[in-house]
Order: sequence, then C-alpha cells, then structure tokens
Amino acid sequence: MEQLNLLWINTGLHQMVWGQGLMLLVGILLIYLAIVKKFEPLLLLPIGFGAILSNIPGADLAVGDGILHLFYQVGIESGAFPLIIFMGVGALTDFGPLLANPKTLLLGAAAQFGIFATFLGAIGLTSLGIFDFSLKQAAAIGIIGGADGPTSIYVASILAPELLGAIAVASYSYMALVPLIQPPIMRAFTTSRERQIKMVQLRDVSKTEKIVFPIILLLLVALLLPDAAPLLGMFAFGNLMKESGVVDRLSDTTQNALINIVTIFLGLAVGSKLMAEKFLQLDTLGILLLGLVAFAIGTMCGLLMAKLMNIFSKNKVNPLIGSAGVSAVPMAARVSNKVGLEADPHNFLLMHAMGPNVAGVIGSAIAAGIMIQFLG
Amino acid sequence: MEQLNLLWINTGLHQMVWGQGLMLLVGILLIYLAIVKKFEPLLLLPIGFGAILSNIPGADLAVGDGILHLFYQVGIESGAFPLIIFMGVGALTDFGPLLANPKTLLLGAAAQFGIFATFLGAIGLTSLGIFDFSLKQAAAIGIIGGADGPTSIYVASILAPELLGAIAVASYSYMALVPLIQPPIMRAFTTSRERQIKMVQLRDVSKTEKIVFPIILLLLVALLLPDAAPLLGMFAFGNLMKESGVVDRLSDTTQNALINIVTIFLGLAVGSKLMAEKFLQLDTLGILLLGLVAFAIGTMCGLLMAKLMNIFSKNKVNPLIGSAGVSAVPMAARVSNKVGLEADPHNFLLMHAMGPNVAGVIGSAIAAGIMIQFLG
Amino acid sequence: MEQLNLLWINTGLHQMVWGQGLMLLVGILLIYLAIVKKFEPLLLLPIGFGAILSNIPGADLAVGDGILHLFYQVGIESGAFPLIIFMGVGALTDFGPLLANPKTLLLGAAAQFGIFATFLGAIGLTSLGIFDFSLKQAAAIGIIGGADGPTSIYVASILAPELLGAIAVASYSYMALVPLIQPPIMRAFTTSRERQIKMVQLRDVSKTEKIVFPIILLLLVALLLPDAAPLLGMFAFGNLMKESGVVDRLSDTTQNALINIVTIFLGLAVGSKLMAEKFLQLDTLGILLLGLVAFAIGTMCGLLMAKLMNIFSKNKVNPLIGSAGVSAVPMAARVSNKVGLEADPHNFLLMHAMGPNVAGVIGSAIAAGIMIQFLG
Amino acid sequence: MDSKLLVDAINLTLFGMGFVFVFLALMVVVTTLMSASVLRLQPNASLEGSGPVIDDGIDEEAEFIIREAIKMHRRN
Amino acid sequence: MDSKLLVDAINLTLFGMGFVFVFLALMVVVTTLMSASVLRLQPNASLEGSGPVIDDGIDEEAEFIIREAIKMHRRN
Amino acid sequence: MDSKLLVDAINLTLFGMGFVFVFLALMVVVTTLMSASVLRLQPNASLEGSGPVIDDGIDEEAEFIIREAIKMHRRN
Ligand code: NA
Ligand code: NA
Ligand code: NA
Repeated sequence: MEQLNLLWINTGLHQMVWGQGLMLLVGILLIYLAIVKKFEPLLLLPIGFGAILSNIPGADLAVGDGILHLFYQVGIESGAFPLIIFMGVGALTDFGPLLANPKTLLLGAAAQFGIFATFLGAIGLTSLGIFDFSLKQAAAIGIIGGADGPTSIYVASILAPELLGAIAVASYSYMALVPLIQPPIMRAFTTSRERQIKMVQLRDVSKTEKIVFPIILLLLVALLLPDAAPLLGMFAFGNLMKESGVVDRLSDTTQNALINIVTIFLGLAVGSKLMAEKFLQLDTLGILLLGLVAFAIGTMCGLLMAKLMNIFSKNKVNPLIGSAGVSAVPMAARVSNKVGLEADPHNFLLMHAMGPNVAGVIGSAIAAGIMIQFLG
Repeated sequence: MEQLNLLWINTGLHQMVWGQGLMLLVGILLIYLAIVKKFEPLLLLPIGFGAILSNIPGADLAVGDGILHLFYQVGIESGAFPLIIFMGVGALTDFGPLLANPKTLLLGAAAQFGIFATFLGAIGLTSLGIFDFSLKQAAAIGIIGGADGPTSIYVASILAPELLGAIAVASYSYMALVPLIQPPIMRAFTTSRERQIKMVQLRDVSKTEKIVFPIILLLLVALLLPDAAPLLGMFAFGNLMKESGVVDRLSDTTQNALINIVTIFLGLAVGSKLMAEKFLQLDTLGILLLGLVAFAIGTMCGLLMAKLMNIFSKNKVNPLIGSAGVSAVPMAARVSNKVGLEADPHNFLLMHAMGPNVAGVIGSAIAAGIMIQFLG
Repeated sequence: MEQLNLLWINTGLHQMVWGQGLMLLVGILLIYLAIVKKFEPLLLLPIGFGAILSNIPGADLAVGDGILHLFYQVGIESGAFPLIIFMGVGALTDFGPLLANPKTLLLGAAAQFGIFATFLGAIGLTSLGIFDFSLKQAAAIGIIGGADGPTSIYVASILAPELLGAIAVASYSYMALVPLIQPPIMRAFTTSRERQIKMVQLRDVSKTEKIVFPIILLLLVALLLPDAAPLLGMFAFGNLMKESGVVDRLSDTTQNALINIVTIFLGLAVGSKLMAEKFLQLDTLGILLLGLVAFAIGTMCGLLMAKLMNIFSKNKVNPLIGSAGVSAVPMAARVSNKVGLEADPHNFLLMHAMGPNVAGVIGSAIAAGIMIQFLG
Repeated sequence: MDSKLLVDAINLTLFGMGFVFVFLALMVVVTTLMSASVLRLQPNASLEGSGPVIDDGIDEEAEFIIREAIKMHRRN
Repeated sequence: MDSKLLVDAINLTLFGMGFVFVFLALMVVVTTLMSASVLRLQPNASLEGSGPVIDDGIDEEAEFIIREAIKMHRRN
Repeated sequence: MDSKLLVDAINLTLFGMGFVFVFLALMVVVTTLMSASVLRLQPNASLEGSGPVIDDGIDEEAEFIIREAIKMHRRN
C-alpha cells in the first residue's frame, strides 16, 4: 500500500499543476501546426516536443541535470547552436541576385525598421505601465521583426534568456505565417499599377564576385561593428565554403548532416525554455503581439522604401519585392512573386525578390549587433 | 643508459599487471566476436577497441583527462549518448505491426518479468552471501533482461556506473546470442501444434495512427511515470520525426550520421568502463550469469503469456511471437519467424512478431523508469 | 553625439592595432592560398577564416567566452579533434601496399629524422642565442617535419599550445608545398639511373591481413610506447572499422560527416591561435624556417635510406619512393610517381610509394609519442 | 537486514511488474480507441502501401543493391 | 525614470536605424565597386550557368526526383 | 645551462630516432610473420580485387563522375 501510494505521489498526474497541463496542450498545438499546417516544421516540431518534455511534472528535464537543460547550456548559452545554424544558412544562401542588383540591399535595410519600431513600442508600453520590459528585453523582442530564427535566438540568449522560449516560438510562427500576414499589407501600400512594374532581367554574376562578396561582408563587419561579427562571420564563412568550390565536402556536410543535427538539438533546447512558470505570463502575450507588429511594420517599410527608390531611380523596382526585405527566406520572396503574379500573370518576381530577401538577413544581423553593442 | 632505462620503465610491457594483459585479451575476444562471429559489431567492435585502449598500461586513457574518460563524462554520465541513440532507434522503428494488433503489447509486458526475476535473483544470491549486490546494482543487472542496449546503459549509468562495462558487454553479447539462447526455450515451452498456429493477416495501418501513436505514448508516460520520460520521450520524438513526414531531413540525419557518430563514441566510452581493476571481479561473472538467466526468463514469460492470451481470446496468436517480447530488435522477431518456419514452412511470423518486439522496447523502458523512480 | 562617439569608439577601425590589421591580411592570404592556389583548402580555408575572426578588434572571439575560444577548449585542449581526425584518416587509409612490401616501413622511419634534426636545430639556435625555444617548444616545432597535420596539432596542444597556430599553419602550408619542396631534393640526391629502377609488381594482400594489421599495430604501441596510444589507437580503430567490413555504416560516417564536421571546427579553433599578439613574433618566423628545414631533411633521409637498403637487399627499391616517407598523404606519393615518370615514362611508382607514405604516418606518431613521454 | 533487502526486492518486483502490465494494458486500450477514432474520422485515409512493412530489412537490402551498383559503376 | 527609458529607446532607434542604413548603403557602394573591378579584371570570366539561380528550389526538385527514382528502384 | 639543454636535446634525438627505427623494424618483422601465418592458414583466402588499390584517388574519381552525372541530370 505504502508503495502504491508512493507510486501515485510520483506520477505526473498527481504532481501536475494547471500550468503544466496547459503547456502540454501548447506543445501539442505546436506539433499540430508543424505537422498538419506545415508551420516551419524543422523547428516547431522539435520545439513543441521539447515543450512537452519540459513540462512533464516530476521529470525535471529542463532544469538542473535534465537532458534538455544540458542541451540548452551546451548549445544556446554558449552561442554555438545559433551560430552553427547561421553558418549552415550561409552555405545555403546564393548572393547572386543581390550581386546582380546591389541597390536592393537598401530594401533589406528599410525592413529592419520593424525591429526598432517594435523595440520602441515595447518601451512605450512599459512607460505607459501596460507591460514591464527592460531595454534589453525590448531589444530581444524587437529582433523578432528580423524574421530570422537563429538571429532571434542568438540575441535573446544574450540579452533576455528568460524570454527566449516565447521569442523563438513567435519568430518561427510568424515566419510560417508570412503568406497570411504580408499580402494584405502589400496590397494596401501599393497600387495595382505599381504591382505590375516589370523589372529588367538580372545580369549574370561571375564566380569571382560570389567568392569575394562574403570576404568583403566580413571585413566591413569587422571594421565597423565587431558585435555583429559572430553572426555575420559564421554566415560569411558558410557562404565562402560553398562559393569557393574547393571545400565541397565541408560545404555539403554543413548544409546537411551538421545543420540537421544542430537543428534537432536547438529545437529541443529552445523547448526547455517553455516551462509553464516561465512561459505562462502576461509578457508572453506581449511578445506575441509585438512580434506580429514587428513583422507588419517591417513589411510596410520595405514596400515604402521601394517606392521611395523609384522616385530617385530610372530603373524602377516593383515595390512588391520590398516586403521580402524582412527575410523569412525564402518564404517572403515567394510571397512577393505570388502577389506579383496576381497583378500580372507574366510578371515573375522571384529572382528579383531574392536580393532584398538575403539583404534582410544581413540587415537583421547588423541590427542585432547594434543592440548587443549598446545593451549587451 | 639512464634514458634507456627510463624508456623501458615507461613501456607498457614493464608497467603491465596481469589483469591488464587479460583485459587486452578480452578486448581482442570482443573484436573477434564482432568481426568473425558478427556479434552486434556496431557496438562490440568499438567496445572491444575501447577495452584495449583503456587497459594500455601507462596510457591512462580511461581516467582523468584521458580521451575515453572525457567521452564517458560528456556522453554517458550526462545521459546524452544513450538518449540520442534511443531517439535514433525511435526513428528506425515502425509501429505499424503493433498498431495493427495492439494486444501484442501484453507480450512485451510479460517478457519484462525477466528483468524483475533477475533483480530478485541477484538480491536472493546476495542474501545467501554468494554475491554482494545492492538494490541499485541488482536493478541495473536485471535490466539486461530488457534486451535493449541503450536502456541498459542508461539505467546502469544512473544506478550502478561501476558495473556499466560488464552490463553493456553482457547486454550486447546476449542480444547477439538470441538465435542460440531462445530456440531451445521456445521449443520446450510450446507444442508443435501451437507452433503451427496461423495468424490472420495484419490490417493496413493509416499514416495518422502512426503519427498519433508516439504522442499518445509520450503523454501516457508523462502522466504516469515521469522517470521513464527521458528514454521514452526521446524514443517517441525520433519516431514522430520519422512518421510525421514533414522533417525528413532531420529524420534521415537521425537515422544515419547522428546515430552512427554517437554509436562510435558510446562504444568507446563504454570500453572505458572495462578497466582491469574494475572488470576483473567476481561480480562480473555474476552479471554474465544473471544476464543469461534474465534473457531466458524473459523469453519464457513471453511464450507463456501468449499461451495465456489464447485461453481467453478467439483470435489465437502463435505463442512463438511471445518470445520476441524481450525486444533485441529485430533479431528476436527473426528467431520467432525461423522457429515458426521449422514447424510449418508456410507460416511466416515475422510481421506478427514485430509487434511484441517493439512492445518489448517500451516495456523495458517502463521497467527502467520504475527502477529509477524507486531506487534512483 | 555622445552615442555617435560611442559607436565610433566601438568600431573595429578605431580599436584596431597595427598587428590586427596585419593579421587580417594574413587571414586573407591564407584564404587566397586555399582557394586560388588550392593549398590544403580543407584546413587552410577554415584556419584563414578563423584568423580573421580572431583578430577583429573588439569582438574577442578567440578569448574568454568567444565562440572560437570555446571551440578551442572543447576540441583541441581536450585532444578530441585531432584524435577524431586521426580516426577518420585511419578509416581512409589502405595499408595494402605497406603489407605487400613491409620493409618500406623503414623508409617511413628514416624520414622521421627530419623531426629530430629540426628539434636539435631549434635547441642549437637557442644555445646560440638566436631564438629562445624550450625543449617542449623545439619538440613541437620538430613534429612539423612529420608532415601530418593532426599529429602536429596534437603534440603542440600538449607541449606548446602557445605556438599551435604557427605550427599548424606551417604544417599545412608545407604539406601543400610538397610538390615544390621535394623534387629538387629528390633530383639532387639520386642519380638518373636510380630514378629509373623498376620495382616488382606488388603482391595481392588478403582481407585477413588487412584486418589483423591495425590490431597488431595497436598492441605493439600498447606494449612499447603508451604515450603514442591515443594517436595510433584512434588511427588503428578507424582503419579496423573500415577493413573489418562489419561496421560499414560507422566507417562511412567516420570518413564523411564526422571527419568533415570536426575539420571545420578544428580549422576555426586553430585560427583562434592566430591572434596578433601571439602570432606576430620572431618565434613564428623561426617556426616557418625550421618547419621548411624539417621537410627537407625528412625528404633527404627517406631517399638516403632507400639507397642504403639497396646496398643490402636483392630486390632493389626505387629511391624516389623514400621521399614519400615524410607522409603528407597522398601528395608525397604522387610526387614520387611524378618524378619517377620524368626519368622513365613507363615507371609507375604510385603504388610503391603508398607504403612508405602510410609508414610515415605511423613513424611520426611514434616520434610524437617519444616527445610526449620525455617532455610532456 | 538481509531479509529487509529481500522484502524490499520482492515488493519492488510485485509493484514493478504490476505497473508494467497496467501501463501496457492501458496502452492497448488507448491505442485501440485511438485507431477506432482515426478510422471513423478518416474512413478513406490514404494507407501506406499494402500492409505494414519492416522498414529496416527492406531498406537495407535496397541500400545494399544500390551500393553494389555504385561499386560496379566505379569498377567500369 | 520612465521618460529616461523612453529617451534611451528613441536614441537607440535613431542611431540603430541610421547605422543599418549607412552600413547597407556602404555595402551597395563597395559591392558595386567590387563587381566593376572583377568584371574589368576578368572580362571573360566564366559565368555560372545563365543568370543567377536559386539553388534551393531547383536542388530540392532534383533531389526529390532522385529520391523518388531510388524509391521506385527499391519497390521493384 | 645552455650546454645542458643541448646535451638533453642530443640525447633525446639519439634515443628518439633509435626508438623509431627499432619500433618500425619490429613492425617489419611482426607484419611479415603475420602475413606468412595468414597465408599459411588461409591459402586460398579471397583476395580483394587485383592488387592493393589506393582507395582515395579512385573513390574520389568515381564520386566526381557520379556527382557530375547528377549535375547533368539536374540541368536537364
Ligand atoms: Na531579416
Ligand atoms: Na525490451
Ligand atoms: Na609523417
């Protein structure tokens, strides 16, 4: 009897508090979104599973010597996982369209206003007493607007690790929702005529340009913003491995086994930050809300910047490619293409949108470096 | 001369104690079994090599800063390696046959009596003064009867790390010996007529069932036995990655590069627990003996459970599939098939035996959770 | 204004000291050599990139919690990376030609005189007051003459971590330069007639011999020189995985995903030792100079040993295969073949040179073990 | 003390074995219910091939064939 | 203190957004110069295929085709 | 002290080089004996292909061919 009682006392059912039960449902929801709705499944499936594991009452997987906590310490606290993922992203990125039309870098710059506006909004809401975010927390939340998962996780791990779970979930969820979030904004801020603008075919880009570009990017970062060097350094390294053509076996492994392995453990480790007592707070609601605002403002500013550039430039750009400046590679570029085809079924914008799309990755990393430099 | 002398003093030959020499031979034996006899070579080759490396006099690879000791600390002491392997096993497991015939789960339950009977036997022999095992040690030894390598290693690393080497060697050796150990027991406890029972063709199982199953497994474990959550959580995660179909690149890497890498280092790390002074003890003999008993009792109980089920059920099961409940995937299922074919050359039991086979993996992990909860 | 000033103060440009600027150029040079000149790109590209990252003023990536410093601590300080690479090299090595003609092992022995002569030279120059190397440092420098990257890095990490960056760069650079360094020496120390010696076709080697060889190698090392056991143990383990044929999936992963992943992080970690204040010293110049001498002497001794063997043996060896004894696998063997073809366009030495080539790997590891035993 | 040890072991065996059975029996029930619900909700669910397949064995065979093909290709 | 927080945030926003623009505008200039130099130095540089290609999409398609082919092969 | 250093270095060189030779010469003997025993015990042992092969070079070539084939496949 005594033992039966002990067994019962140790069950998850007996130890569960309502918050843990709710988080199990959140975990199942994330898994559902990943599998059925195809919401960024590579990340949301591990994160959702990690969320369930972290909230098993009595298992203590996300604290102390728990395996998820170990993954978190080894991979995220050290910064290693997001940086390795960024190296992999670099090895998967083609800067060709950007090099063929470098001024689209400015679209990637403009879309970063989503980050700063949200940062400002979070502090504003704190001033009004609605939320209670510090400058560091506000900055980490703002970076959601960069629409780059690893950048968000990297910045949150440095500036606001207590919010990392909510920030990562918001970041990947909204990246998956880009096809729903962006089109209405794109239609609202452009005229039908603008959406029909045809862009000139992109020029061919030589192998040498592609090899030199990541080195130039690295040196500019090194000279001007050292705090962005970890992120953009690993990004440029991955890209150089790919473009150089002399280390194909390293590049292949980076794009496959390595990024896959790290993605699994990154997801589980992020899940360890979804423990009920940390996640079920008003702050999380604020993060989800502000993250959505960040995506919307970023999209809008990308569009407006494209329209502004058209005032000064002879070679008109279709403003629809501006929204791709938030990154969310390659989803946002596909959305640009899709909305463009609605306006004119012969207007293929995909290639043109890839320029601002990858520019947005660089832009967000620069914004991240600024935040870390001033607040880190 | 002085230097020659120093060189001689530092040679392995001069420093060797007889136990180390014996362990070098044990290492060679394990490698021989792995290569020539094909005894679970994926594990026994690295373990055998690790055993040799650990017993090189003066090299100190398995203690302090030695590389094998580092592998042990990083991978086994933390629990990471067996859990990652279990994730990989999950990604390689097909629950289809089990879902088509869920009552075979009971066969996987019955076979776990091998674990508990051996646990009891170890304590009994201690009471009689023949061996000297603590409850924790007896539990870790009993788990050998689960016929799952990673489960054995995980439990031993928590309850009795000092016996881990012997337990792992016994576990993998007997798994390799399943085709020798099981058939006589199977023939002894079944009649020729029982062995000829034909089972109905398994129904088709839908993708949805396969996706929902690992989530249900995880939730049941979470609610009822949190201490089994690390093992079965990672197992279910691996299986969900595979069955969901939305993260194929993660699933592929888990089934290949990741599980292979971890297997290599797990094997070497286990080898580090085969140092002479720890391994060459009477206890080791007891472990080898008790492990064999555990396999035998598990096999027997699986068979008897199948016969018991046939008393109450209309759809007869061939009792030969009961012995597959010890797991030792997929060897035990193949043995069921082979012995079945001896009795009737048209009776293919392989598919039917896969159900209890994977049920045995779950059953052992549950038994492991119980042991850890009460003794850990 | 205040913030603009802060931003400027924090830029890399403002913080840069001349040494860092110079090291950025060194990093670019290494990348240039890797990409354009194809100098061992698998290592020199990551090392070059790591050199740039380490010298970004204000980023502090190679010290404290910087990511490159973490890679260094985890992978090189622990010894893990070079040992894992050596396991991979073992899995890529074919001992067939060596087994077909075992006396070529002596060529691999002779070429190690490059190591010891350089060690002696470094101490001699210290006695003369020109440089200031300790015995440990001189030994680590000498190992460059072994022409094996991972051996050099392993020894340097134990005996002289402060010189590791320069030693690794010298080692890989000279390995890439083998086609320039060796031929003049080969022509100077052999007569045209010697270079035309035709060697008898190598006999077939059985699978069993190939399987037994790594075990014999391991046991000899275990008995005679335990300090070489980590290096040669992992090397023999990799080779046994390959030759045994029973763990192909482990062997494949070792030869591909695993060695590639470790190579990337090894390169970056080595790059972390190229920080300006440590690298820009007179010592570095000495290391580059002595490393070149080591290669040259090793080449020469390999040739002379071959000529010596011809005095006592009936089966003449072409002395050109002696220079392959420095290792630099498989470059040095190809150089032997090429110089041989110059002398006689029908004389293919490639297979014959593979024997001393892999013997050189063993020889250097033995020399490394001696150095570690007496000085470590 | 020895008898205390034995009593503890017997207790743990009984509870442990009991729990294993209860847990797996519960899984039988839950799994059966789950399958029934799924089949009711998706009566024409696309089934995976014909009958459950042991991935392992067959994959390995196919892999082996492909590898051999590549080897043959290399030799030629 | 709240107003101090807000002022800090506004300052950081202005400087941050300004820096992002300056940095990326500088990249436009440097990249353009780089491309011009490269094209002048290597006027007939071998171009990669015809026009920049999104590796991802096309690779995935090809991979998919190959995988399907292997699957078909396995079934037979 | 400098001369002490030099003496140490000379000693280590002599012993080190000597040991390298002894070790590898011993390997010559042991390897030869091993091969002889193996060939006596397995006179008709299945040999691997014809003569030892440098895996590296040939594998890389084959891999290269396969990769090129895949690339061509992708382009079409
Ligand atoms: Na972005
Ligand atoms: Na089992
Ligand atoms: Na060498």
